[in-house]
Amino acid sequence: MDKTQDKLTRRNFLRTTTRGVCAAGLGALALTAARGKGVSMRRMVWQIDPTKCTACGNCATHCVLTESAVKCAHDFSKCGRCNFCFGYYKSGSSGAKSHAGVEFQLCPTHAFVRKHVVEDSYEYTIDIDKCTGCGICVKGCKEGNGSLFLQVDQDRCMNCNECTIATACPAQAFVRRPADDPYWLQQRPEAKS
Amino acid sequence: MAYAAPDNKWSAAWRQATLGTAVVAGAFTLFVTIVMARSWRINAESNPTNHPELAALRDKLAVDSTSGKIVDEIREKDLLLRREFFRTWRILDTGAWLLLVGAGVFAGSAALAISARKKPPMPAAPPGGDDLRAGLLGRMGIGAAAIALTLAALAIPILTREVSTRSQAKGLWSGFRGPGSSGISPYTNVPLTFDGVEGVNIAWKVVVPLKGQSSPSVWDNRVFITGANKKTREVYCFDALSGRITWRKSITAGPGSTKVPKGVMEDDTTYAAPTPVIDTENKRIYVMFANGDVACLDVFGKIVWQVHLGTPDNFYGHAASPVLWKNSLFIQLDQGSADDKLSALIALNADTGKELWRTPRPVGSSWPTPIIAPVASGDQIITCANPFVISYNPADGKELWRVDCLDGDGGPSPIYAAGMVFATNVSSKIAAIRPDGKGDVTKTHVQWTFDEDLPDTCSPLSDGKLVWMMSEGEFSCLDAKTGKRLWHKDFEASFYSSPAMAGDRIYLISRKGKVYVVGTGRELKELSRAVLGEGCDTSPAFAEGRMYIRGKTHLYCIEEQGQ
Amino acid sequence: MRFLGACILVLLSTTVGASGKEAFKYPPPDLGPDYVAPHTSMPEITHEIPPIVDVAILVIALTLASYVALKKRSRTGTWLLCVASLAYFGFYRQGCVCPIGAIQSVAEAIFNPAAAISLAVIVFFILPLMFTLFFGRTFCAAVCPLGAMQEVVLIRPLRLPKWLTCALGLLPCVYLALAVLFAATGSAYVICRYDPFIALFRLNGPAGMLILGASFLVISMFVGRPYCRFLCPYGLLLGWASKLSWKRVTITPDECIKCRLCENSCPYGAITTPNADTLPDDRKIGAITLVCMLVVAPLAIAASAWIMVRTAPSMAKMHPTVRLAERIVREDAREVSDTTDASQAFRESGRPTKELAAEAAEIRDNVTQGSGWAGAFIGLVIALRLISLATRRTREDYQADRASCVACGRCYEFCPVNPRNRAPQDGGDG
Amino acid sequence: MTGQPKNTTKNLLISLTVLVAVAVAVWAALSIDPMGRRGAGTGRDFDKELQKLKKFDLSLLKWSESLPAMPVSMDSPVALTVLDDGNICVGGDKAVVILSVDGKEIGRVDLPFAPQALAAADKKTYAASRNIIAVLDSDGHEQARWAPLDDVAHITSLAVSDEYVYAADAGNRVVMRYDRKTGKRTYKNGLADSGAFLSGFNAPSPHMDVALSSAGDLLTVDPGRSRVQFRDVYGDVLTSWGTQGSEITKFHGCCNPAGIAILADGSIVTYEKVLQRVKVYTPKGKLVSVVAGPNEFSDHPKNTHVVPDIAVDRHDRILLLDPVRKAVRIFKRKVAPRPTTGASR
Repeated sequence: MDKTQDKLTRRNFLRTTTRGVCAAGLGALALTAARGKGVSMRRMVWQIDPTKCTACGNCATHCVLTESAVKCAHDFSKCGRCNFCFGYYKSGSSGAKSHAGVEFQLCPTHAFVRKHVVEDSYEYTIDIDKCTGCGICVKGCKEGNGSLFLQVDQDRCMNCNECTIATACPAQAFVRRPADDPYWLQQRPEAKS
Repeated sequence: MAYAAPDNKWSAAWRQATLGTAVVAGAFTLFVTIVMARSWRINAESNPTNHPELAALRDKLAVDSTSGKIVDEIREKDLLLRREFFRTWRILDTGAWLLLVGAGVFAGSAALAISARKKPPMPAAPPGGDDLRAGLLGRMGIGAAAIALTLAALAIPILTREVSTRSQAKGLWSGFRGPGSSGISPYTNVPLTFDGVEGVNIAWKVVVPLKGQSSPSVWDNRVFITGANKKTREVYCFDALSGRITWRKSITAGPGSTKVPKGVMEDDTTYAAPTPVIDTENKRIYVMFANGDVACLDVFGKIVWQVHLGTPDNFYGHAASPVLWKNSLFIQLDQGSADDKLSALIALNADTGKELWRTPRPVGSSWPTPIIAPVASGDQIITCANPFVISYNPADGKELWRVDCLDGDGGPSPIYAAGMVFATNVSSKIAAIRPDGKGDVTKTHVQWTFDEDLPDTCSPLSDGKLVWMMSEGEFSCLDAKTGKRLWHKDFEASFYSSPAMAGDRIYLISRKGKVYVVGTGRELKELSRAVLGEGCDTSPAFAEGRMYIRGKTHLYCIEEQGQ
Repeated sequence: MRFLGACILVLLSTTVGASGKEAFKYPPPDLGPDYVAPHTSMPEITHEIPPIVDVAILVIALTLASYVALKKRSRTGTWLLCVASLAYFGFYRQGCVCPIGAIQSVAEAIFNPAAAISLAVIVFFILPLMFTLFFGRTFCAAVCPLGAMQEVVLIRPLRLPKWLTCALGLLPCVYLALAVLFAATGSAYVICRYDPFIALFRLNGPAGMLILGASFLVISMFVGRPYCRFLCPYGLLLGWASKLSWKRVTITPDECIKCRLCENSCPYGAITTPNADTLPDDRKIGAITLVCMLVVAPLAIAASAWIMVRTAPSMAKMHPTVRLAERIVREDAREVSDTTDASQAFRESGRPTKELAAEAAEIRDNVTQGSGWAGAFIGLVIALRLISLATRRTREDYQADRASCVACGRCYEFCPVNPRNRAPQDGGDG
Repeated sequence: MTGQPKNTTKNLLISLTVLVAVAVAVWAALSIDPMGRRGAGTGRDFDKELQKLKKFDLSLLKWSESLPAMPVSMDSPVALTVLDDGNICVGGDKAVVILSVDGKEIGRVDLPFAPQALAAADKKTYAASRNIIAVLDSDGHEQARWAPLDDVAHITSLAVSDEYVYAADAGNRVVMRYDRKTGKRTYKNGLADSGAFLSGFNAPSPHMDVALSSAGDLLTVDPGRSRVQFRDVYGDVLTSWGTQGSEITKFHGCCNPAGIAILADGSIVTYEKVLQRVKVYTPKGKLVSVVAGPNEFSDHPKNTHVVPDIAVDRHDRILLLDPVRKAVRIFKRKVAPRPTTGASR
């Protein structure tokens, strides 16, 4: 055993005192950090503010995951169920082509699915497994009702301390939200009916 | 010791086993890594979001929307791509876990194998070196690191400096002679030939209601131009797509505006010779007229401010265009004769029209437009008049240097290329001036001069290597370094329009509306001839794929017309 | 619970709606009585571990590490704990949030009270430091997943020359200064951005990060803990805390017999050798050097601060707002022709340019000020290192250097005094 | 020692490996593009495509905007109508503003609601907002308010005949008919059943328009199907036309035309959102001319959602309330058809 360690030398006394001061300092540091508004016992998670999002496409390419944690979501309460959906068809496709194939469709991976409901109304849903989060459909839907938006799929998100998409987001739309309320809907979820 | 001797049988077998496992695991890891790297590449290449082949096919379909063959091709390609894309996604997903397991086993067994082999350390020589030496070495290391860090810190500003793409920038044609008043178009995709009479490659032509010698300024889908007669002065905004007038606004800046300036040659200089300047940042345009009216309008034609600078006493009519720099609008208001002491360079606050400063000039009436030269030591305003080329500091209007090299009435504006100012005038010479002097630098900073076939109205043109100038039909090309004439050609026509360059072509428009296109090489090469169909005294403006030319009565939009 | 969630959502959406312009919910078309609209996908976080569990595991790991390293003095124990930490904090929790990255979160929270920070992050930052104040760098030994990763792959350590370790040893302080500067000004979290192993922990990531991780692994095979020693900013803090620690790693549990067996055992160069007989009697040279260094110290601090302030305008570009503001200025000055996604988004937002410019100017001021402090800090560290190299202390036996020892326990195995090593020789592997 | 040189080569080799690894690490760290400078650029194609669609045959452009636009001092003007005396009434911002023919503001009345639709006849102005319909006098003061509709209702357009006021309720996707005198809702076939006057519209987004032709026919727009419908007094469809498509003769995308107005000769002015176009059709649905193309509207994103209101004034000029420029723009028929000779002095 290092004998000097136990002896109350001048050096050891100094060390003990400094240690105490440092411990106190660390505590003070922690308190200073914790004084802010943003502090919470809840975990914070990343989410996209859809009002700021410009659907630039960086979400698909800049996530640390090969398959991005950002996926497209559909607020069905806002969808007009259009026949000619700007998020579904390329805007150049003339007229409604209910039979049209991929050549007229926007979604590059077929994740945006269309189903006929009644006469001129269609239901559009997103196949999450196929969605790459490229946001092309979101960009298209901005021309219409804007019911499509990009969101961070919390089950996929690694919740990095610094989100690489956030740093690459041109609109600075990535923000932190409390983990128990991680989703951002512009509109109320469909409560009635 | 804790370590087993290598000759121990059991230990040898253990070592063998761990080593074998390590080798197998390593090979497996390597295999998985290769498979994953390959999948990674395929995944990136088969990303259907921005696949070039698919995009090309879609473009084809846009042209020929009825072709079933293209549709089939697209569908097939799309299916293949998506299949590959998602297949490789899955491979990467599972591969990562396999890799982890493989690498883990490898690391573990390798560590065991190594520890089984490890011999107890045997310190050889007694500890060498002393603390002093170690301290010295350490200090040297720290010193070297500090120097390296300092160098790195000093290099950071240089490394992170944003390189200006100004020279090749697709700068807007926002004023007289476009970006940097150089006459050089950043857009090279303009038609080589056109015919304003037959309508070949003419997107549209429209009548400009009032006459003027101002050239067009272009901002996205808007083309601005001015026109005036004795009584009225108007600004026009044309829709670049349709050619129709989006708005027109007449300007009467003050009580003095109604006074008709004397001596203006209505068919030559006209009452509207200065070209409008566009301020894209604040979405405004600035215009000036021969009667001394200056106005600032927003893009919708609303007047933001207007001032009357007094009726210029100019015997052909005021012609210098206003020039915008940061928050200042410069007007080279030279008038009368040098003895009248009326001439001045005026800076107006671009937001309000209030005068910021005014520097008197020791010259008489002049017509060249000043330019802003981005000299390394800071921006300068270069002005030309008989007899001086004078440079001012644009911030406060203080004179920086002057060169006494001009003579007689002259229209050509100076140009700035490859760090040199080129100024010329019909009855003197063309001078290449280094803009880094102070005071009168006639003797010290004039690199070379040349005095044959000098332009009367047309401004020179330079790409930094060569300088071109258009005299009365005589077009000559000089070496920018030496001033030696390389070639010249007589087009046997009269020219007012300044030569303009787009890519490797120079457009020359004669007063009769004949257009000559020549190459930019050291040898003369005539590329084509085109016809505007009416007289033209103005300089062309360029935009993406387009050229705007103001003729005597019409404004032309020239664009390649698809069949 | 779900009802509560819905209530919160409703409340939130109404406040969001109220901030905008009279949000009107346009009713969807009537699609018949049988039609049921699908729900907006909102995947729940599965396998979520409450922060309190993370903190508890951290405490347990730290306690265990300290116990194993200081009390049990077991290399094997430390190694096993190391692997366990690597598995949990590294591969299972995917290395986030780690105390190293927490430096930035804490720095940002201190300088910007509005920044979002969870209490767990603060605890993650504080706890290892506290433990180090009492037990030395046992966190590095067996808890930190980055350290563990390097520890596990170390095969054949190279001995680095003294001058090189001293030179590279400056990097952590520069890294720390920059990381705090960028985090405090809200510019970036550089530590996370260039974390070498995070992509490996996630088994996924951009090619650049994976290659970075792989090359660090290769380096770690031959250089002991390159990240911990020559980059880790938290390691620097821990080193300082370790200097004050109550307990410390001692190579031998008893009196050192100076057998020199442990001399080459430390791959991190943390063993100091006895120097009593190598010290020259003449103390004059040492004294002169010390005086020189004391003179150099304030100069180093001033110079370093000045250099950093000089670089501040470039540093400020790390902040997206500054970058955007500069881009807008350049676009407006027509210095560049095209637009970026960011400038387009800004222009679409309709925010006045002046507002952006003002915000950028404020950030730039902050960065300039911060750069000065960061520079002074770097200068101070350099000066202290120089001074400490010029002072000498007589060492009687083999000791672990307080600051650089990471308590890996390799030296225990070589010490014949260690009771574990007194086992019979044919006892099997170590 | 014999092992010494071997060890040195080994060390050298290892050092080299380490150096290479360090170089690779530095390169990898620099290659990370955290700021998204390279960008994904996936949306650019989309924008380019929209730009392509903006082109059309310019010979169709037979209207000119030669008069300056009349500015409206409102934050968000949305509704426009022409009063009997030729003055122009603009609604929005919880107020109505009355402009004289030459664009001077001659009256402004604050209202308790923000008018979304306006219609005027016989010195009375009808203003609607969401589920409210109010009767204003010619100065804009509220005289009466009719029984409000349900919460879902969203009135987007009003039209006035001698007897009735028609209101397009995009929320319920119906057209209501009110008796002008009593303000009571009246139903098809005179039956006061629970239904609306007209139903069966497809309106994916809140844009529906009604108008009355000089012949007394009721015009409705079914935006989801891109149809313009002529109806008789009973609400039965006489004719209907309109197809979806990006060509200039068709209505682009969904929910277009977003607005209609009727010229004196009976031809119909249509306004399309997104790919913004104002066009004139014959009552049979043949494209006659283009009033304004997409290029003449700002690219401001607001434009795709806030739809301008259009109206025709007594001089048969087309008035267009531009919510981005906050002004009433005036389009006049060109005298000669070709733009090359049109603006001649």
